[in-house]
Amino acid sequence: MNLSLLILIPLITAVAILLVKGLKHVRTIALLGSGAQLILVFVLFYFYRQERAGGNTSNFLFENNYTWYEPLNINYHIGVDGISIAMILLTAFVVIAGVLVSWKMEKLSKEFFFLLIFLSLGAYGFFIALDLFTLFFFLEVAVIPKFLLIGIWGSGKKEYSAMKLALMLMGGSALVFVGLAGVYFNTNINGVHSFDLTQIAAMNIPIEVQKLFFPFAFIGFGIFTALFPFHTWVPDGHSSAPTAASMFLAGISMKLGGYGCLRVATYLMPDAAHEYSTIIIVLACIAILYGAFATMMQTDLKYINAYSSVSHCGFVLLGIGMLTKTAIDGAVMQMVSHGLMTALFFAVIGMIYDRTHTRQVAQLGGLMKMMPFISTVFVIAGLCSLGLPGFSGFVAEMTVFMGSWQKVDAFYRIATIIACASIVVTAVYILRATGKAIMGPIVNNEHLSLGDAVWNERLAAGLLVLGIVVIGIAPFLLKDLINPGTNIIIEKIAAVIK
Amino acid sequence: MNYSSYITLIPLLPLAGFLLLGIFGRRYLKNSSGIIGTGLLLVSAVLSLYTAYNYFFVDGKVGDSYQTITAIKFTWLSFSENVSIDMGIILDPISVMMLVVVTFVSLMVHIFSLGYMKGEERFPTYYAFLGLFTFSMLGLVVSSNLFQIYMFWELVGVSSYLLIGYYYDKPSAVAASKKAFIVTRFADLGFLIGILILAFYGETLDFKTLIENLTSQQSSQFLAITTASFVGVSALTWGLTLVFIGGAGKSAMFPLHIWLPDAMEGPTPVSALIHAATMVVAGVYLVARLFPLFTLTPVSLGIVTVVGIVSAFLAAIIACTQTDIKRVLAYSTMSQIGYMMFALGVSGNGGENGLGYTASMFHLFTHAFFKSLLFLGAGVVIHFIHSNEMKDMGGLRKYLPITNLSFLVACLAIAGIPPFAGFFSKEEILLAAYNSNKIVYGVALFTSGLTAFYMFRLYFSIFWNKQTEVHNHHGEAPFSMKFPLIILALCSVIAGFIPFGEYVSSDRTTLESHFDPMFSIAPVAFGIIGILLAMWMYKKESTKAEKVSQSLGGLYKAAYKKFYIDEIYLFITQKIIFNLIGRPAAWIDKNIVDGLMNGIANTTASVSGFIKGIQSGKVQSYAIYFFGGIVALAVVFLYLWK
Amino acid sequence: MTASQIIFYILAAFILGTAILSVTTTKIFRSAIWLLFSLIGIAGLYFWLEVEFIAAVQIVVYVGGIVVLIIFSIFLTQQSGKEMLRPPMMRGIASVLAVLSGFALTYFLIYKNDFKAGDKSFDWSVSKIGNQMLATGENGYALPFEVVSILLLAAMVGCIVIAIKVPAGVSSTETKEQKQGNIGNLKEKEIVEGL
Amino acid sequence: MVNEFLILMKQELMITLIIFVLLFIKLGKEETKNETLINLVNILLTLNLVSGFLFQQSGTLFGDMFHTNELLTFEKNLLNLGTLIISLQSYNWLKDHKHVPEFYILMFSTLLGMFFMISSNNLLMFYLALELSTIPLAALANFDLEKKRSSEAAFKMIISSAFSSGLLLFGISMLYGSTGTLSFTELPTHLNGNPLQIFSFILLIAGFGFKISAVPFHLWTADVYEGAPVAVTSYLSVISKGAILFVLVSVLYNAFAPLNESWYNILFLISVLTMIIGNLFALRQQNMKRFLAFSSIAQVGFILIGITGYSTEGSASVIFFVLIYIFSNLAAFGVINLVSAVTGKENVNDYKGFYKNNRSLSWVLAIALFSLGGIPPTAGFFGKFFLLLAGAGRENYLLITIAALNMVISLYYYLKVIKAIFMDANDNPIESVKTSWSPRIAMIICVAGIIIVGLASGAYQYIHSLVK
Amino acid sequence: MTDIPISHFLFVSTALFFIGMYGLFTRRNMITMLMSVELILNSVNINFVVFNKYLYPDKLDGIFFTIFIITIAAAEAAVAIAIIINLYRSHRSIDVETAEEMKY
Repeated sequence: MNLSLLILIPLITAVAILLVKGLKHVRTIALLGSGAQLILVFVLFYFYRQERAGGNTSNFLFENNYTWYEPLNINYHIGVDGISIAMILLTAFVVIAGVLVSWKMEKLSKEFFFLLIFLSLGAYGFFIALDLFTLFFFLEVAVIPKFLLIGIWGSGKKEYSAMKLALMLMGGSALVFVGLAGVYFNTNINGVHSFDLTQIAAMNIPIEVQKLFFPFAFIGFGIFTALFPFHTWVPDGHSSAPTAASMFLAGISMKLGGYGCLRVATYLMPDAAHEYSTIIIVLACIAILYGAFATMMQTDLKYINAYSSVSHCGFVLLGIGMLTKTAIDGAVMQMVSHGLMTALFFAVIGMIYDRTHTRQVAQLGGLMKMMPFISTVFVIAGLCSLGLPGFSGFVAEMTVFMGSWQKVDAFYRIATIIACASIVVTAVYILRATGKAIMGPIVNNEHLSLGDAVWNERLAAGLLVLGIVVIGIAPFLLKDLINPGTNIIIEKIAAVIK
Repeated sequence: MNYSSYITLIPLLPLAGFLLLGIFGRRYLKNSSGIIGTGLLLVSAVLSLYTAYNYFFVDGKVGDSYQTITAIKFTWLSFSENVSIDMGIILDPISVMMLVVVTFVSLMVHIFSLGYMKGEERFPTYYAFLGLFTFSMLGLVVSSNLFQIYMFWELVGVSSYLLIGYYYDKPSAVAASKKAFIVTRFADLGFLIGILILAFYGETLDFKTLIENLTSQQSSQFLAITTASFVGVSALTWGLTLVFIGGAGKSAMFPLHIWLPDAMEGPTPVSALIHAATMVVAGVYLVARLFPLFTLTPVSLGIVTVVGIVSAFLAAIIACTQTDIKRVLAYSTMSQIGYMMFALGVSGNGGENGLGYTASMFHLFTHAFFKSLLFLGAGVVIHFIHSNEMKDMGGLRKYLPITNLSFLVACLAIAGIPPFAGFFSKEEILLAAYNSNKIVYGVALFTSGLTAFYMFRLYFSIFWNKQTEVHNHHGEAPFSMKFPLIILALCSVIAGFIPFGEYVSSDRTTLESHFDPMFSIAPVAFGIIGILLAMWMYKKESTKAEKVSQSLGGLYKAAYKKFYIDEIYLFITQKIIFNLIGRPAAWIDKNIVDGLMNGIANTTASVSGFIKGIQSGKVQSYAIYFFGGIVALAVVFLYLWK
Repeated sequence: MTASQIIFYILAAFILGTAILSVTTTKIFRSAIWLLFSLIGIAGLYFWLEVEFIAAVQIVVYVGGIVVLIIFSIFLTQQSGKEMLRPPMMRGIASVLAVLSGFALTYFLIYKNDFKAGDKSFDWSVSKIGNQMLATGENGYALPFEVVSILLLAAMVGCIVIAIKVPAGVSSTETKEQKQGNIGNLKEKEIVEGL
Repeated sequence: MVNEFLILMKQELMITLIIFVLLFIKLGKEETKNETLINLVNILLTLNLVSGFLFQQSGTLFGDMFHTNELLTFEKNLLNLGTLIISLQSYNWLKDHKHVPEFYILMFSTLLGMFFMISSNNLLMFYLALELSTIPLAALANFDLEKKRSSEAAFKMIISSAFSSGLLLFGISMLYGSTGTLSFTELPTHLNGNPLQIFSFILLIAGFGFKISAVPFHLWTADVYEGAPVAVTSYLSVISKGAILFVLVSVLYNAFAPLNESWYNILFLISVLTMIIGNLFALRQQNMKRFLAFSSIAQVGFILIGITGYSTEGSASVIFFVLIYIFSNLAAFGVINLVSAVTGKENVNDYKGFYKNNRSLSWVLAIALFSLGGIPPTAGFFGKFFLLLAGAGRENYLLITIAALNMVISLYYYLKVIKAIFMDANDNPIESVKTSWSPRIAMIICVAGIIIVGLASGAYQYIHSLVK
Repeated sequence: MTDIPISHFLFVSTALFFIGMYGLFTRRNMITMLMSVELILNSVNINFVVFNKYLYPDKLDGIFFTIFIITIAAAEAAVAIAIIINLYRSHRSIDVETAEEMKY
C-alpha cells in the first residue's frame, strides 16, 4: 500500500474542514477523517503483519522514494517498520480521541479542528519519513499548530506557555538541524551527500564526527521528549493547553522526540551513543526521580500529569541510553504506553474541568459519586501510570528495568534501582490525587448536580482504555511488532560495542 | 489426567464475575450481582476441590513424592532468549492447598456478604472487587513464574486497595487504602529488585528452572550468583532478602506492618478474606515457593526468622491493649503470620529438618479457617451493634448464640487448645523452633500464652462482661451470615486432624507427624493460663483491667500506642520526604531550571534594551558607526585575523 | 625642486587649507565660499595635471552649478552670518578619532602599496573623449552616458515633485535641473532613434 | 545586431518605454484619472513580466559594459514580479496621491538602475547603476510630502547613501589604482590580495552592506523604512535589496574569487553581527514597518550565510531565498500597506484582535510571518534550510549553530505579532478592511507563492540549473 | 613631472577625503553636510585622474569615471537640496539634530 495516504487523508480532511461552515459539519468531517485514518492505519498494520509473515525481512516496508530536491539529493522517502507502525497506531488513537473530546468546541471551531488535523499530519509524516530532510520538515510542521492551539484556546497563562513551548521546541529543532547538517556533509554515497536514512545507516560515519553531532541531534530531539533540564516547557505547555492539545502534546509530540532520539541519533550515530550513554542515563535518572518528586508537590491535576510525563519519558531516555535490546524495546513500548495513558489522563482531566471548572485537587472531592464513569477512567489512568499489571505501563516499565539490569556495571545497576524507586513515588502522587479528587467527601456541593460523561467522551476514553488494556494484557503483540525494528538498531550498536 | 481442560476456569470465573459486574453491574444487575458472584465462585471452589482430590489422591504422587505439574504455560512477554514472563499454572502441594483455601474462604465470604452488605449502594461493585481479588489471589498461588507472581502480587495489592477504600467517602478509609497500597508498594520495590537480581544470575524467571539452576552447586548460574557480591554480601543473599522484603510487606511483618490495622477500615468480610485468610499470607507463600533457595543462604533465613518472631511477639503485646475488636484481630493475624514466618525460618530443607516448612504451611491452612471465622463473627457483632469498640459491647451471648459458640471455637483454636485445629499446627511450629533454636522457642511459647490471653479478653468482653441493652433488636443475623460461621467452625474443629505432613513437606515426600503429648504440655499450659487470666480480668465487669494497665504504666501506654511506629513513619514521610525532597525539587524546578530558561529570554530582552542607543536616530552618528565599522573590519582582517 | 613641484605643493596646501576652513568655520556662508575656493583649487590641480577638460568640467559643473545651488539654498533656508551650532561634545571627539585613525590607516596602506608607474604615455584629447563617450563598441561609454542621462531625468522629476511650488529662490534650481534634465531628454531621444 | 540588441536588453527597453509613456502622459495636457493610470501601469508591468520569460538569450553589449544571460534575465524577472506585486498592493495608497506618474517614473528608473546593475560587467557601470537605483529612491521616500517623517527619512537616506557611495568610490578608485582595470572579467587576474586591495574590498563591501543593510552599515534602514510610505518601504526592503544581493553574489563569486578566503571571513563576521543585532532590535519594535525593517536585516544575515557557501548551491539558495523573500515580505507589507492606507494604524498593538474582523488578512499576514520565520510548510522554511545548508558546506558549524539559534530568537518576535493578531484581547480592534481587487490579486499571488514555491521543488531546480 | 611621487597626490586626495568626512560627521547644518559630501567626491576624482595619468595611461577609464562622478554629484546634490528644502518647509529647521524623530 502507498504510505502517502497517511499524509493525504489528514490533508484532505483539513482542506475539507476549511471548506465547510459551522461546528456540526466541521466536527463531523474531522471525526470522519480521523476515523478513516484509524481504519487505514489498522489496514496498514494488517498488511505489515502479512508481509512479515510472508517472510519479508527487509528493514523497512512499503518504501516509496520520490526525488524532491534533486540538486541537493533530497528525497521524499517514506517507509515503515514496526516502531513506526506502533507510533502511527498511537497517533491515530490519540487523534480520534482528541477530536471526540473537543466535540463541543464552539470557539473558532473550524480553525481548531483544522489545526488539530494539521498537527496530526505532521506527526504521521514524521513517523513514516526515511529521509532526514522530510523528517525534519514534518518535525517542524508539528510545532506551530501547537502554539496556536495553546495560545488561542488555552487557559491560564496561555500566551506565556505557548511562546515558551514554541521557542523551546524550535530551539530543539534548531539543534537537530545542526546535527542533521553535520551528518549530511559527512556522508558520501558515491560522490554526493545524502539525507537518506537507510543509506546513512548503511555507511559508517567517522566516530569523531559522530561525537561532534550526536549531542546536537540527541539534545535537540531530547527537548521534545522533556530531557532534563530542557523539560520546563512540558508543565506549562500541557497545563495551559486545551484538552485535545494536551493529549496531542503529551501523547504524540513528546514521542516525536523519543522516536527521533532512537531513529536518528542512536541509530545513525551508534558510536557516539555508546560514548555518551552514561550522560544520557544520568540525565534520564534525574528526570525520572526528580520529575516524580516534583509531581508530588503539584496541586493542579494537569500539572501533576505533566510532571509525571517528565518522569515517565525519563524511562524512554533511560531505555535508549542503556543500549540493550530489551531496554530499547522497553523504551519504545514506554513511548506507546505513555502516549495512550497520558492522553487518557488529559482527556479525563479535561472532562472533569469542563464540569467543575477547576483543576485544583483541593477544590475537588468525591467525584466518584456524581461521575462514576469519569472517575473510573481516572482511576484506570492512574493505575496505568503507576505501572499496574494488566495495563500497558507495567509492561513497558518492567521491560525497561529488565533491559537496564542486563548491564553489569554497578553504575547501571544504581541507575536502574533509582528508576525502580520512582514507581513508589509515582504511587504516592497518583494515590494522593485520586484519594483527594475522586474519593473522599464532596467538598463543593455545587458539584452534586454535575452529570457523567456523554457518548463522545465515553467513546474517546473507551478507545484509549482499550489500547492500554490490550497492550497490558497481550504485550507480545506490541513486542512482536517492534521487534524487527529494534533489532536493526541493536545490531548497529552491537557492532560498535564489540 | 489433563488438568488444563478446566484448571483455567478456577481463576477465570472470578475474573468473569469481575468484568460482568464491573461493567454491567451498576446498570443492569443491581440485585442479582451477589448471586452471580457467589455462583461463579461456587463453581471454581468445587473445581479446585476436584483438582485437589485429583492431585493428592489420583495422580499427583509419582513414586513417593509429589510432582510439580505444569498444567498450562505460555510465553507472555519475552525479555531475552531465556528470560521471559510466562503465564502458567503449576500444581504442587502448596499451590493446590492454597487453591482450596482461597476458593473456600472466598466462597464463605461471598455468602456471608450476601447478608452483611445487603442494601449497600455499590453492592455490585463490591462483588466485582471480590471477584477481582479472588482472581488475582488464585493467579498468584498458581504462578509458574517469578514475574507472574509479582504481577498478581500487584493485582491483589490493588484489589485490596479498592476494597479497603470501598467506603470512598470516608476519609479514614481513603487514607487507610492509600497507606496500605503505598507501604506494600514500597516493599514490592525490594521484591522487584530481588527479581531482577535472581533473574539476571539465574538466567530465567521460571520457578522450576530457576531452582534447578541455582540449587545445583556446580552450575554456572550458582557460581555466578554466589561469587557476585555487593558490600560483601553475595548476590543470592541480596536477591532473596529483597524478595523477602516484598513478602514481609504483603504479610504485614514488622516493620512494614503499619498498614494492616488501618486496613480494617474496609468492610469486615473483606478483612476476613484479604487481611486474615489469604492475601496477608502471600508473603509466607512466597518464601515457601522459593524455599529451596532460601535454604542456600542462612543469612536470609535468619532474617526471616528474626522478622517472624519479632512480629509475632510485638503484635501479640499490642493486641492485648487494643480496644477496637477488628484491630485486635488484625494484630493477632500479624502475630500468627509471624509464627508461620519464623517456622519457615527455622526450617531446613528435606526430611526431618523440613518440619518447620510443613508446620508453617499447616498453620497457614488452619489459621485461614479460624481467623476468617473470627472476623466473620466480629462482622456479625458489628452488624448487630454498629460499632467496633469493646466498650459498646458485652453480654451479647444471649442475643447471638451461634456467633458466640463459633467465636468461642475459633478462640480456642487460635489459643492452641486441643483438639482444635490451631493446636496441632502451632504445636508443630513450636517443635520445629525447639529443634533449631531455644530462644525462638521460648519467645514463641510466651507469645502463644499472650495469644490465648488477648483472644479471650476479646471473647469475654464481647459476649460476657457488662450487659449492654440493645434496642431495635432485629434477630441475630440472616441465614446467609450464620451459615458460613457454622461451616468455618466445623472446619476449625476438624482441620487439625488432617495428616498434613503426608501431603505438604519440603521435599514433597511424606513427613510423619510426630505428635508428642509430653512436648505439647508446655504450650497448652501457657494457653490455659492465658485464658484463665483473661477470664479473671474480663469475665465479670470489673476494674481489674485498669489496675493492671496502670501497674504496667509506660509499657502499657507504649503498646497501646503501637510502640509509636506509625508516628515514626509519619515523621519520615511528611517531614523528610515531602519537606526535604519533594518541596525542594518543585522549588528548584520552578525557580532554577525554569528560571534559567526564562533568564535567557530576559537577558536577551535586556541586552536589546541596552544597545538600543546605537539606533539614536542621528544620521551623523550613523555615519560614524558606519565608518567605525569599516575601520574595525579593516584592522581585524588586515592585522588580527590573518 | 622645480617650479612645477613648488606649484603643486602650493596647490595642495591651498586645497587642503580651504577645505579644512570650509568644514570648520562657523559661518555657513563663509564655509560655502571656502568650499568654492577649494573646488577651484582642485580645478587648478587638474590644470596642473594637464587634463584641462576635467578642469573645465569641474569649473562648470561644480563652481558654476553645485556651489551656486548650495548658496541659493543657503539663502533660502538661512539668514547668512548666523553662527552655526557646534556638534555635541561626544560626537566631536568620536569624529576626530574616527577620522584620524581612518586617515592614518588608509594613508599607511596607500603608502606601503607600491604603484607601478605605467610605461605608455598619457595622451587624451577632447575629440577622443567625445568619440568614446558615444561609442557603443570596445571602450565605448554610450551606455553609461545613457544611464546617467536617465538618472538626471529621474532626479529632475524627483526635485519637481518634492520641491514644487516653492518661493522664487529655489525655482531657479528647478530651471537649472530642467536644463540638465532636458539634456538628458535629448539624449534619450537619440537612443530611441539610435536603436 | 539590432535584433540581438532588442532581445538582450528587452527588459531594460520595456521599462524605459514605460517610463516615457508615463512621461508623455504627465506632460500631456489632459488629466488622466489615477485609477486608470495605475491599472494601465499594472497591465504594462504584466506584459513586461511575461515578455521577460520569452526569447532567453545571453551575450554582451557595449563592449563588455553590459552582459546578460538566462540567470540574469531570471533575476530581472524576479524584480519585475516584485514590482508588479508592489504596484498592485499600493493601489489604495496611490489612488488618492497627487503624483502618481512621478511615483512610477521614479520607481521604474530605479528598477532600470537595478537591471543595469545586475547586467553590469564593469565597476563604472555598477556604480552608475547603483546611484540610479538609489537617488530616485530617496526622492520616493519623501513621497508622503506632508509627513515630516517622510522627508526626514528621505534626508537620512540621501545623506547616508551619498556617504556610502563616497566610500564605495574611494574603494573603487583604490581598486583601480592597484589593479588598473574596472572590468569584472579582468579583475580576478589582477587581484593578488595585498592589503590595499583588501581594504578597498572592505570599502566595496561597505557599499554593498549599506544597500542590503548589513550590520554595521544598517543604521539608516529602520528610520527610512519607518518614515517612507509603505509602498516605498516594501520596494526598498525587497526589490532593491534583492537586486543588490544578486549583484553581490555574482561579484563575489566571479570578480573577487581570488580573495575568496578573506571575504569568507569578512562575510562570516558581518552575517553573525547582522543576525544578532537585527534580532535584538527587532525584539523591541512597536511599529510594524520598523519591526519588519529589523527583521529584514536579520534575514540579510541569513542570506549572507548562504553566500559564504561559495558554491553553486550557495548562489542558487540565495536567489531562491530572494524569490521566497519577495513573496513573504511583500505579503506582510501588503497587509500593512492596506491597513495603514485605510486606518492609518501601524503599531503592533493596533493589530491586537486583528483576527476578529479581518480573517483572511490575518491569515495572509500569519502565513507571511511564518514564512519569514522559516516555519514549514511555508517556502521560508525551505529557503532558510537551503541557505544554512549551503553555508554548512564550508564545514563551519559554529556559524550554522549561531544562525539556527538566531532563528529561534527571530521566531519569538514573529510569534509576538501572531499572538497580537490571534490571541490578545482588544476592545476596539481594527475594523474590517475593504480591499479592492488589485491588492487582493497581489495577496493571492504572494500566498500561492509562499505555499507552492517550497513544496514544489521546480523553482529551486530551475534556478540551480541556471546557476550551473 | 613624474618626479613628484604618486603618494603625495594620494596624500592630498586622502586628506581631502577625510576632511570631508570630518565635516560630514560634525556639521549640524544639512547643507554643510552636503558640502562635505562634495569634498569627498572630489577627493575620489583626484584619485582617478592621478591613477589614470600616472599608472594606467593606455586607457581613459579614470577620466571617464571622473566625468560621471561629477555628473552624479550634481544630481545627488540637486535631490538632496530638494529634500532639505522640503524638510525646511515642513519644520522650519535644517539642523540634523532635530531630524531624529524616528529612533530606537
